[in-house]
Amino acid sequence: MEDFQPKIEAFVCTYCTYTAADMAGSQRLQYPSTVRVVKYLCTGKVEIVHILKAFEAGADAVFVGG
Amino acid sequence: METKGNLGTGNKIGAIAVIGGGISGIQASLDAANSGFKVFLIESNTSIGGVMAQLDKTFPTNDCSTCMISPKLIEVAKHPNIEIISYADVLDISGPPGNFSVKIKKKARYVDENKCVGCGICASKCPKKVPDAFNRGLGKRKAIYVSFPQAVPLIYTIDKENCIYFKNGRCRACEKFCENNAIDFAQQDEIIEIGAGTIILAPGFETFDASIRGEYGYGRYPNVITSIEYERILSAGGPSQGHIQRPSDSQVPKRIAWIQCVGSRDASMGRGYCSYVCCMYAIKQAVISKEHDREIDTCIFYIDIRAQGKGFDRYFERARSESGVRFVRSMISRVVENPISHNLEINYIDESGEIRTEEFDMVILSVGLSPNQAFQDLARKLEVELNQFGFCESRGLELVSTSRPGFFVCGVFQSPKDIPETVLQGSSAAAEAMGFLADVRGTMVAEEVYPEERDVRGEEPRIGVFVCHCGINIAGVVDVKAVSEFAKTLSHVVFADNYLFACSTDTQEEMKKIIKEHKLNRVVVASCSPRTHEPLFQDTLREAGLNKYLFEMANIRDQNSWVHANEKENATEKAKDLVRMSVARAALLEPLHEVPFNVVQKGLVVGGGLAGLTAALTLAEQGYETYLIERSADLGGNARTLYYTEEGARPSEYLKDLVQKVKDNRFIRVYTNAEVIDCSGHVGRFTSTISVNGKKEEISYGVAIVATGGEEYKPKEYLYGENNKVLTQRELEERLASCDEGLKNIKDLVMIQCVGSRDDEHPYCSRVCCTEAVKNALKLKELNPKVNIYVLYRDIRTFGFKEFYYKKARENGVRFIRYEADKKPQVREVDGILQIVVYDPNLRSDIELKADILTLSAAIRPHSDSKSLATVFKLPCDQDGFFLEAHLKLRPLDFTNAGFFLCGLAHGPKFADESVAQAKGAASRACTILSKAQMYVGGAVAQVDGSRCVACLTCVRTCPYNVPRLDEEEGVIYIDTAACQGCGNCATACPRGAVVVAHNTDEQFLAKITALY
Amino acid sequence: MEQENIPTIKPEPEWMAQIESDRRLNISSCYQCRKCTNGCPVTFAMDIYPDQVIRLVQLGQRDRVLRCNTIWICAACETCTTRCPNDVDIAGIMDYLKERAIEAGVHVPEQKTYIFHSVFLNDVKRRGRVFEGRLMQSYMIKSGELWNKIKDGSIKEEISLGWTLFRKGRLRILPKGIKAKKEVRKILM
Amino acid sequence: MKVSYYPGCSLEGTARDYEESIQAVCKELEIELQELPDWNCCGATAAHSLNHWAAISLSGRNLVIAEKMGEDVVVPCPLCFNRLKTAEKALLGVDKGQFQYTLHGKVKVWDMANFISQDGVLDIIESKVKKPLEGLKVVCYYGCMSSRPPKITDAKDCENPVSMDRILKCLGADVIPWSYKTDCCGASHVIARPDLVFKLVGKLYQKAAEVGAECFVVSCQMCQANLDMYQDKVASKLGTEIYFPIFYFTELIGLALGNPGVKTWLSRHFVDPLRLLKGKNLI
Repeated sequence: MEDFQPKIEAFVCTYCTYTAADMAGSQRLQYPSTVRVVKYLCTGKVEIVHILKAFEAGADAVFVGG
Repeated sequence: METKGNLGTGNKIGAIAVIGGGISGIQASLDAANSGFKVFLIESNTSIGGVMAQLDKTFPTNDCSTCMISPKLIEVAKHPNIEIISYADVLDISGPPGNFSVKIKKKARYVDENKCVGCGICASKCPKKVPDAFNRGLGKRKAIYVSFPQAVPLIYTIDKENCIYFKNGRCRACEKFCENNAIDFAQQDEIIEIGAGTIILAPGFETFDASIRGEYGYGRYPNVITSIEYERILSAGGPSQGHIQRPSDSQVPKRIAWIQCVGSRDASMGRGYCSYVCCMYAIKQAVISKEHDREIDTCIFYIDIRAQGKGFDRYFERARSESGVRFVRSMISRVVENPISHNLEINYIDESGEIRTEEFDMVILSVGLSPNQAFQDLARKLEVELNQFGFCESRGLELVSTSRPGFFVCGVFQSPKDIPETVLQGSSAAAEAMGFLADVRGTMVAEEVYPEERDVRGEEPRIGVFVCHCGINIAGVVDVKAVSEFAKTLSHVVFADNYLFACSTDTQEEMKKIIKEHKLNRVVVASCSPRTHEPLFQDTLREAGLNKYLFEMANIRDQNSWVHANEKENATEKAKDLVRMSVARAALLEPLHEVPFNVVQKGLVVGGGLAGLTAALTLAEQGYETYLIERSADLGGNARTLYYTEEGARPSEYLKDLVQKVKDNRFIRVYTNAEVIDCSGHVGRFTSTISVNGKKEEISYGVAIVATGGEEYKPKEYLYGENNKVLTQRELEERLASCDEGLKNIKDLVMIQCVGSRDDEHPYCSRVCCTEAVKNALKLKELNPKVNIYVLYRDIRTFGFKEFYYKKARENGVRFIRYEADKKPQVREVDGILQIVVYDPNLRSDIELKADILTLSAAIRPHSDSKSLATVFKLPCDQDGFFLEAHLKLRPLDFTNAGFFLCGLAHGPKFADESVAQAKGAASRACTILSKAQMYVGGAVAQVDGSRCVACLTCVRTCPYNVPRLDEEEGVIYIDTAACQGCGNCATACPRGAVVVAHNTDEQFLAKITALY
Repeated sequence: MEQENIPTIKPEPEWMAQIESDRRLNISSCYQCRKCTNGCPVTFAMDIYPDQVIRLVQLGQRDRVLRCNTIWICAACETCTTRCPNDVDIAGIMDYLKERAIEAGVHVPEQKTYIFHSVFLNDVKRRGRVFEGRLMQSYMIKSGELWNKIKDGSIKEEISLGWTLFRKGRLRILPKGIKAKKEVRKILM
Repeated sequence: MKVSYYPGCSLEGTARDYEESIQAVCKELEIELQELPDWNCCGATAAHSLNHWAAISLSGRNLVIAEKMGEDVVVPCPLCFNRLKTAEKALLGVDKGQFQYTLHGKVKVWDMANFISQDGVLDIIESKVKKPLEGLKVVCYYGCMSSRPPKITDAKDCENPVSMDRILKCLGADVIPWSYKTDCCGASHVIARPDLVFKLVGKLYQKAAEVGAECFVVSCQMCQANLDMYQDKVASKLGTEIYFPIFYFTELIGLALGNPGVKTWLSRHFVDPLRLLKGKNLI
């Protein structure tokens, strides 16, 4: 378990969290590469089925940031 | 010499030169460029953004400053009608208004602007580190640099003073590593000349040199810093990545003190004005510090808290009661340092009169604002009148007008102010600059012409994938070649390759060619971020004859190579995943068409007071027909009884003139005794029924400006209405203006401030009352020098240059006595005489006053009619009943509802000159719509499938923009494509799945998500 | 020193008008920021604070300020005047009030300070320059300190101090006078 | 270099050490001090406390004499300096008509420490230093009157004066920065309210000890006296030991320049400086 690196799927709002993720980049803040970001215009559009599909696709966790 | 623009024709030029690329210059540029004018934005620094780009969070919303400004920067950067001339100084401006010739020195960057793509390899290889001016010397940058990562233009500059090659003749590392050959050591300063019809001055400000006030030890004690330095420390992009550290030992300070008014309200140093923003930014900094670490003790030492802006007083109260920021009303005399610990000691007397000594780990000096010093000489050369401090003199009530015709001013260069006022003045100056050039609107702007779009419907997806190296930004971590090879294996991909810079001009040409050659009908670019580059690539698609919605981007830089620099292999794998996801979605993309409609190029202004009249006249001067609706029988509103200002302007006379101009203007149709009954349509095309003298009429318009005004609170306290010697400030002004003989004989007059303001029910400041009191007191002293005047106040809020008049009033013998919120003055009538007892907290004693007249500074309330108008237009109001703008900082004139704008007292308490400026600004914003003959609606918006809709109204409740409406005839929901923002909340909420958001369909999302790993 | 409670104040504006025409001290400019008090090194010995003195003067509380010890405790270090953002000459006001207090014949709470200043000026009046030995003698007698110190025995310390000074050659035996004594006397009349 | 010189009353008496060191040092630096003929007392705190007009006139008379002499006038005592500057501003200011003396503003009034710290003078001192004051940890203590208020003194750096710091650095001493350069020592309160002075100087000792200073350097005989004469008393009040020799800056110039008078001057102090100087091999 020690090496376990969870695959995290992030559903993010384009205005805030996506921008923040870009900012993290411009400051070269490092985080594990197992994080994947999917951009939504607004996380209000995140459907339950999106989250379930993410788990089905292999995600260990889903993060919704908006 | 290079010459640009339409020089020497003798006619007016449809271009505007904006000098200064801070937020005011940016706003002015965007408004003008969006209204049909060519804009030259001239900035002396290497990039635009000004001081706002250096700030961390902003009050009162705690929004990130960089996050707010960077979209504006990008908008400027990609605007076809704005030409940024950065790292350039204006040398001279000659010629008549309408046809100025601007001589500019473009300073040598030693980097070719056309070749540099901002990849930053040069800086990473440059061996020379120097103190970073953008971080106020707190961090280091290289000798070749950009100010900050989001800089616009993103072009590197060699700092010649520090460059090793320029000093020793050896190095040239940057040149060696630049893959685009952009370094040019032979570059020279260049003189260019541009033609512009009008000039907007927005050179901004700098902060006070705190070492001049030597008692605070700035420059001697490492842990005494200025507020602007602290902004950089707080900023995530700053020298300590947003971790609060003190300079001496990089430890987290546990006790921080702020000292207010350093270089402000300091007549003894020739700086007798208030800098407006320091109280609020100090409070904000304290609150943010507390958010970083609750354990940090924060203490603000102040004279008066100046929270006169919208939402400020609430913020101040929250800081005190919820965040636990300490406020001590005591001006600090000096800071002493323990040279071993570098801790700082402050002596002060607290509110109970006790002498205290307190130790702090860091002291922040809230430094005042000074006008841009480098601009002073030029301003004199240009014969633009400056005041004694070097700020630009305005013309009476017209804040954005200067002494030189054709020159306008905005931002802090006009007077110290906050961001919203700066932004609205930017719009206001644009309105003036455009008004003068209304007849040449559209003569210098370039309209892009695109080839006809290829119809791809029914075609199998043919996807092209373009993978970007971004110099070494991506390629240094990710194996881009492997990624493009991988892309080739994905279904529907018919082309994939990798490019040094996908965004460079030559690659763009290449891309167009490939799209045509390979008959691509979908394009995926794997590079930086859609936030900055999507519009650019979409434009390329359009130029290649593809619909712009057939584009998809994979973010393999900002969210991959930059954040996984230490995991090269994983980053490559992730890049492949991201490309796979994008390709999966791309295959499902559909072309979308925005539908054009003809804009009704007419404006509606609701409210015929000073703001409404100004807005209507400004629109008319720009050449747009305007309806002006006034509910009462006469135009003029509150300003009719504003007889004079502290500065000697005469609003009521100005108003008379204005009313006449409005009545005489053939473009303005005035309706009095009129109100708006309903409203339908969308931005660019509204229809309303109005009732005029009881008769109904229908009007159409493209934009609406709300200027419904405010009214004076009728006090219920302090014997008002019971004793005829108790007047409101406006009633006193009326009597002063009519030179009431009775006033000449009175001996004692007392004024009470904050009547109906800043209390539990109305926790806002009415902004104008302190100045009104000062103004009326001075007038009374003029009339009757022997009269004794006592002003009972809580905080005197004579911001900006109004502080002079406060001082003048004191010098003329007006006595200002402070009272505390929980110990309000007691007013009694004793034997026919008014007796006021007030507790002076400094003396810790009661003071007993008698008054022949008691004047109450009554609050400003929103007009009682504004509620019904809010319902008609579906516009939001704030807790106090004033209309709520789209964003307190950067969109002070807009509503979230597109096509609606606001100004005047309807927005919040303000001065007459501020109302005028705001009205012009609102008109300027409106022009960005009215200047377009056609607008487009649709695209990525929600569509309702009427056959599935059961009209349950869930979407109506869910939509944050109030767009869905029930179509009563059809019994289904109707979503106006023009008003929809495309957020998709309705689609998610709809229990029947009746709403689909184009370009954001479930299938598209699911395709992407399924391709995750 | 224990801060005094000040009873209800009824402003008397006339006095201020007189002061303002008397001398340029900018009292009216004060906006009560308390920087003067915060920087004053001797507030601990004052019965009212410097900022309160200014405020009381503004409100015409003549008797109150002429009787306070603050004006005599002021060490004339000029910190307040130097740092005042409104150019109020606080230290100058303290001097002004001392003059007015003497003129009005009110009881001076810091008698010894006042006596020291008086004997100093008398000494200057006599010779045009100060003769330190003589000055101290006059002060000790006039202030009653001589008697006090004899009573409590601390006179020994004074004598030893004087002796040390003498031994170290720092006490002159004979005073120096100037020629223009008359001119100086006239100034001090 | 020839200048006028206004010694002030104390330098004829209790501040004899200061006077002697000034005369000796100026001689070595070839600064010719010409004492103002028949100068009178500046009036000091007493005059400005009790009689504003007399205070201006007393110092005014001296300025008129100085103007007649025609050379800039150098003043060692900061209180005298301050009074002369006050008179100068008054006699040249808007109220000038109300005084019996008329001034034309032709000569400059110098505070002695500022005068000596001019670049040209420092160059001479540097060239003549025989015995650098290496290892001597000093704090410079300026007191109030040479700096404040700057509108009177024309001091450019009234919150952080550097004249003595510059001089002592030139002499090779280890000058320790501290925050209390211009704190008040209580001055003439020492006569009527010694308790005030003891409290103020007690704090100065404590703060100087905190930064590791071994002695004070002063340019004011009032500061010197208050810090030097009552050290035992203050120490016993505070219940600690205090040993801080209080040097005039001119004494230390003399020491570094190897002037033979140094021991005589220093012997006039209450706190014996020789113990410290011997420990540092400076004497």
